[in-house]
Amino acid sequence: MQSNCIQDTKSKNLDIKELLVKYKSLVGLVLLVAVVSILSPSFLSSKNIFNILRQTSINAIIAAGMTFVILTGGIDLSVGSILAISGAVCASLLASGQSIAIGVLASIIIGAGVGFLNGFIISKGKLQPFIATLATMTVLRGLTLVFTDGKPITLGSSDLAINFGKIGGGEILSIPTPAIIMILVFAVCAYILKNTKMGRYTYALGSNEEATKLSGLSTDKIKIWVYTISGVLSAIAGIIITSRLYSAQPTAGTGYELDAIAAVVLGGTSLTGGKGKIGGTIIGALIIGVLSNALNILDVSSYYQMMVKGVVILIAVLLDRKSN
Amino acid sequence: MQSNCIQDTKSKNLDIKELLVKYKSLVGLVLLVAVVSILSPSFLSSKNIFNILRQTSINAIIAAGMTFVILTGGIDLSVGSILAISGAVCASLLASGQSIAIGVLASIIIGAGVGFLNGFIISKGKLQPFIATLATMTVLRGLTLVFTDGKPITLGSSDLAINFGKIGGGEILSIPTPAIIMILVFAVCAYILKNTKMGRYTYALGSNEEATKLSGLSTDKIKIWVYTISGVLSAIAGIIITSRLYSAQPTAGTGYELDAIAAVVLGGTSLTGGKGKIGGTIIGALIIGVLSNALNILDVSSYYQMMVKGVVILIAVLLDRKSN
Amino acid sequence: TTKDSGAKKIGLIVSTLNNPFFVDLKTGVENKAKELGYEVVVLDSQNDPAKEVSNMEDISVKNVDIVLLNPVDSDSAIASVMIANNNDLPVITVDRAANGGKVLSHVASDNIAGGKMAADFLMDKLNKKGNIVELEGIAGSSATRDRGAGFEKGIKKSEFELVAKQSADFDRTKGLSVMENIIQSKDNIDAVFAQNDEMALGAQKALEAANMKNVLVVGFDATEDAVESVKKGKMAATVAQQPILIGETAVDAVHNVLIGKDIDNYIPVELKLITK
Amino acid sequence: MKAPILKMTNIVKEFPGVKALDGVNLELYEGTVMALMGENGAGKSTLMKILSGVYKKDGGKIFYKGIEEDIKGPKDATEKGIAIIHQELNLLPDLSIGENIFLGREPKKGFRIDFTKLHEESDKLLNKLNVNTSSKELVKSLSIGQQQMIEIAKALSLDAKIIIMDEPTDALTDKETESLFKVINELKEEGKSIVYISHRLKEIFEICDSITVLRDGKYVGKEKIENLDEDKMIEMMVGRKLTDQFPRLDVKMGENILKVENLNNEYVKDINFEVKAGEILGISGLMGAGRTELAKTIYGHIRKTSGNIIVKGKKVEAKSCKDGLKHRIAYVSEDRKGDGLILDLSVKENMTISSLDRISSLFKINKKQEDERVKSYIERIRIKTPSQDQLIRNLSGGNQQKIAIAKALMTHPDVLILDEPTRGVDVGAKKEIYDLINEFKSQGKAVIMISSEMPEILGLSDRILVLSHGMITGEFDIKDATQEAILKCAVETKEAI
Ligand SMILES: Nc1ncnc2c1ncn2[C@@H]1O[C@H](COP(=O)(O)OP(=O)(O)OP(=O)(O)O)[C@@H](O)[C@H]1O
Ligand SMILES: Nc1ncnc2c1ncn2[C@@H]1O[C@H](COP(=O)(O)OP(=O)(O)OP(=O)(O)O)[C@@H](O)[C@H]1O
Ligand SMILES: O[C@@H]1[C@H](O)[C@H](O)CO[C@H]1O
Ligand SMILES: [Mg+2]
Ligand SMILES: [Mg+2]
Repeated sequence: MQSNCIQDTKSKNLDIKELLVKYKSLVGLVLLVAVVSILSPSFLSSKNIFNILRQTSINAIIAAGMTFVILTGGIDLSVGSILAISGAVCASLLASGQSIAIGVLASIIIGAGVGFLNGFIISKGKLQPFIATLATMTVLRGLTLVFTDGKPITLGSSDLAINFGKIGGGEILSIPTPAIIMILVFAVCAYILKNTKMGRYTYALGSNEEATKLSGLSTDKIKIWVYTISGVLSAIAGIIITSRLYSAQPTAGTGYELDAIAAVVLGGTSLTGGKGKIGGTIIGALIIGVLSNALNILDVSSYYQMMVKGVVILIAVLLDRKSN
Repeated sequence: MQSNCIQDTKSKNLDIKELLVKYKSLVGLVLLVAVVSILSPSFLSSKNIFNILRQTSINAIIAAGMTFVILTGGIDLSVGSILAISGAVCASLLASGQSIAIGVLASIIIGAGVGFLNGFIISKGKLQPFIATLATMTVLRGLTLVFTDGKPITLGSSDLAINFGKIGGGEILSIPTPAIIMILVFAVCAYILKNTKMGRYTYALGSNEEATKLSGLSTDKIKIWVYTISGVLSAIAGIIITSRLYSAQPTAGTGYELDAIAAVVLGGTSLTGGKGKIGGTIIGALIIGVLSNALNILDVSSYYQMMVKGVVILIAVLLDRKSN
Repeated sequence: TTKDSGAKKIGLIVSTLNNPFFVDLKTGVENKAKELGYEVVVLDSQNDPAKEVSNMEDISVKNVDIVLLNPVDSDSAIASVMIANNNDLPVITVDRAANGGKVLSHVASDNIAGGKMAADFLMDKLNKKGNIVELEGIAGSSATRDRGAGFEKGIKKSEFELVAKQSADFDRTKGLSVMENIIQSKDNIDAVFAQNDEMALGAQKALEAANMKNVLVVGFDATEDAVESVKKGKMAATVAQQPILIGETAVDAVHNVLIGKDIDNYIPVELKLITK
Repeated sequence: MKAPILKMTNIVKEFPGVKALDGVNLELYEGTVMALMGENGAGKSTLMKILSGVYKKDGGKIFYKGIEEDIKGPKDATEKGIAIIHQELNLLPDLSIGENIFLGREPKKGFRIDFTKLHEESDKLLNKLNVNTSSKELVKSLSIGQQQMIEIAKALSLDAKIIIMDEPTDALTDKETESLFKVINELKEEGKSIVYISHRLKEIFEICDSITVLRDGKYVGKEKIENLDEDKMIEMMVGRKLTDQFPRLDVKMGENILKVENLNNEYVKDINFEVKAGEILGISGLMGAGRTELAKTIYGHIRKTSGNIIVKGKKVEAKSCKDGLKHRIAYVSEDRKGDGLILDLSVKENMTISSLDRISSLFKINKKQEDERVKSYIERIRIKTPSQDQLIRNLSGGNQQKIAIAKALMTHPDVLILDEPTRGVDVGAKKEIYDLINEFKSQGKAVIMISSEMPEILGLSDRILVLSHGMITGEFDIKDATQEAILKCAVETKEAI
């Protein structure tokens, strides 16, 4: 059986053992870090740690939204496409001389809008989330290619661009900005899931849709809400990526949905819904991020990287199973 | 509620109305064909129809195996990678002068082996199919790239290659061979699902795993069996693709899992398992195939193709819903 | 097939339209065709050879007069070309060749030569000594193979050491993170050869962030962004393919075929090195 | 007499192919408990689902406090003061007890949920119901009976005027039932009205003031409890007289069929017993005593850690249910909707799933033989179904239960373990199931029957074991067994054993 991940309201003074039981994936992460840092001394340099955080932030932020969706028993395949279109819109606004605030806001509104649409067709149309978001994924990718004419939208090197670039490339108190955004996102998500009605309803829906309905709750509303969150967070990831590259790529985010889902599952959340913790997701994302970084640092050739990555993911989830 | 798709054993004399209720997706397909053939006269030429069948066969054959997996409530993301590795092995055997029979056999054995492995780790390791097959997908892709050194394996233009090429490119009684293979595959699968123990158990497992276990069945065995079928059919698809291209591409089959899943769902099979029909899957695959072909024939530019495809898929599943 | 009385039609099957290079190539084809009064039908193979074959089949039921094929892969392109051959549809390959079948002509820049061009440039700049990183394109694509082969052949005559060689899939984002990671273990890099500009731009960003502005980055394609970057002195050079020109040249060849003139079986398009 | 607080007249409800309700009337008075009675499938739950907003009615009127009302949905019903405890559990296993009780009505403190208040209130309710668990526990860690108590607490928390209880004691044992009845009496005194549905006639006499009877979706009539006895009640429900409700059959017992020696695992300790050919061994005990676990251990679903299971002299090493069946042990689950049946499959497919091996080769199921077998069972044990291909989901509880037993019988077991074989089954069907068990017994086979219904245990068994905390605390020959004696062993504390 899965871990009883949401019953922690009682104990405030967590000891380490409890922490381990709750976040078994943490063991995997620690092991991974230990092994790699023995193999390569440069791995644990603060610079590299910041690299990892910066690289992980995109996937982690998307995965945070994905956690909400998966907790309800759904899935969102359109995250990568949302990232691309909101990045493109942001870049084109900035390129046309609009302010950063407007670019960012427009992005987020688009992300929220698409997410809302996902939730709407899934709930009102009673569609399977897999197929509904597969469709929006395709439509949005086409839309982005039309919008950008298949070419990157570049911000150039105006002052505006340089300022905007700080979102993805800058630092605050010498910590990479995207890492700070990531931490903020997770803190807010954790709070919502634990302490607000919508958070509890997210678990409720995934745990038993029928019972949730019979309790007088609108399951449609809960669905719309989680896909909207996922859309907004994908848009935020899109802004960060655009800022890092000083340009928006029409193909950005392709395949990111699988990485995000993998992070969620590695973090111990069940794809059948109702069970899991957002704290696990950030660990899952870090496992994937550390792995990619480590394989590069250790000079593993790219073909073997794939094999190692797959095997490590398998081992991680198996460990998670076994420790139950 | 879903259609009661598996209770049709009583009536042998299907009339059209019954057929429509059972395969609502058929309405979608017929509508699609009608619209396109009005817009473009060349669409209904026998040559083009054979083109569609040939093009659909790959996805349809993979989707047939995927249907078994999805009926048990599972999912197989590794189909595209299985296609690639079995194609590569087949091509390299042929290139080294082995007979067609050996090449084909080796392919199928590899497909079966990988499928077995998928089923084994999912059942014995109690893993979520999504993450387990995501891992094998990655590992196998890496393996294929290592095996081929990232280069396509070419058969050249020996007699052997030309004969082998007939599997994917030839005709029997002026019907494309892959179309014939596809029809055979579906006939066998339909027979298995309807008339054999394993078919019945496939539905049982997807409907209620615990009850299936308590009925004295080995759910592990059933899982291994469906993933093995999926592996074998992916390998067959790999042989056909390799034969059509006279070469095995290391990147072949990337993303095919999504098309196969879409075909299954368009065919009315529920992703939660237990409900659906293999006959729906071939219709689902044809919808996707006709759509791609039609969009090409109607000169729809490629970016817009994506948008139209996504929207049509949405409409198709929505129609399916509504008619319930 | 009944042919329209009106303009002649050219079919263009392009490996992908998700990459600005091919968007330019398509633009070249369309512009020149318009100028010469031809219609163009564009089909996108989305980097999947199987899709390419389907596209060739689909185009063969349409009334096009000639096909320009930009293959995903040179070997699997044989299958597409054979389908055209069976339908008596003339084919000219563009940018990437087909390794078999009957093709009227091949219009492209020489990727092996381009790879060598990059090598020569770096050998010149670095006095044949130093540590080199190579970022490869999509594993298995012919551009990856040819540029890699040309480059590595080129640096054989030097004391260059290839300290890292990793794939970033012709993708800018991947170019960035792969480079960031490489920097972690290798801090004495002298130059980076990226097999296209997208990866080069990503790598350049990583180097800039790590304050390694002296590292020479050479890309391939000469896309707008890259040329801009070279001008600003951020990237050292890019091997200019001229995708628009490739497209235009291909349509010129088509024109010659349609008016009954003979054409060469290889029509090279100039490559040049763009530096500051 | 005062006007009824609730009046439903001429209610009609149709499902595809089934007229579930056809002109049904109901009147409910303040401060009274009314029993809604009828066989399985009579339409009781459907009527109550209409009242609680789960289904829309197709015809008829509902008057609440004298005014015609339209109940728009579950939330609307709750707001109007109508609460329901559904026949099926509707809990969220991964949320805490408190969160379940207040789902949708969480007390808030600013943005956040006020968990302190939520748990305080919940604990109060639990106390009232004599449930000794913290409201912070997760629901999934509770036994079915405890979960049922949570459903009851949830309904109470609404402070409704009308409380509907659809077979609330179905999964409760006597002790919990007692607590529930105490609460019902309190509610009555507070002037609340209760609709009570149960197939346990004894309870009806104990707690209800009047009954309303449905048969096949039609309204049969209503009656004050004073004017009724059990036979009359049954006659109203079934439409005919039933004689001899618990027909024990005396069969000449043969040799030992099943022998259990020193069986141990996580759930049970040092279990020793035997069952002979032609014998029904009843197993009694309180909820959570480990009876189900014992059964599942013998069947092979749960691993034993030590001890022996011997069938007809041969040691059985069952690692799975499959092995259990191979050794001719069959088990009929207490939870037919959860794991006893496969609701998405047809009657036929459910019946034969455990015994397909007998009628099929690797490549083909012998459909003709399958049809015949299923047909003969449907006739023999009178299963009411339009066809073999009907989805089992659409059958009434009693018929579903018969199919679950038929499925086990089709494997030709030597030992048949029945876990709560008549839970939620109406009186008529109960009798038919008892006959079925007796017939099996008379073929010289062994039966183990786990039941929480005392009359059933006492009425059918030849011998009775009592379990408490996973251990056998009593064994009675039927001649010496009394309700009091059994209960005394059942409440035996851990320390005392
Ligand atoms: N959702 C549904 N779809 C189709 N038929 C239904 C549905 N719900 C109930 N029925 C049918 O309506 C009839 C009445 O069912 P209902 O559940 O109300 O009976 P009941 O009196 O509560 O029986 P039980 O004592 O077994 O609980 C039955 O024939 C049942 O099969
Ligand atoms: N899913 C579960 N998780 C944890 N403990 C459980 C679970 N199911 C049962 N138990 C525990 O196992 C023991 C036996 O449970 P069970 O309720 O099956 O006994 P029983 O005698 O068959 O009672 P019942 O009358 O409910 O059938 C109890 O202590 C119970 O709390
Ligand atoms: O020549 C092109 C471009 O360099 C592109 O960047 C990748 O594909 C190659 O074929
Ligand atoms: Mg009922
Ligand atoms: Mg029990």
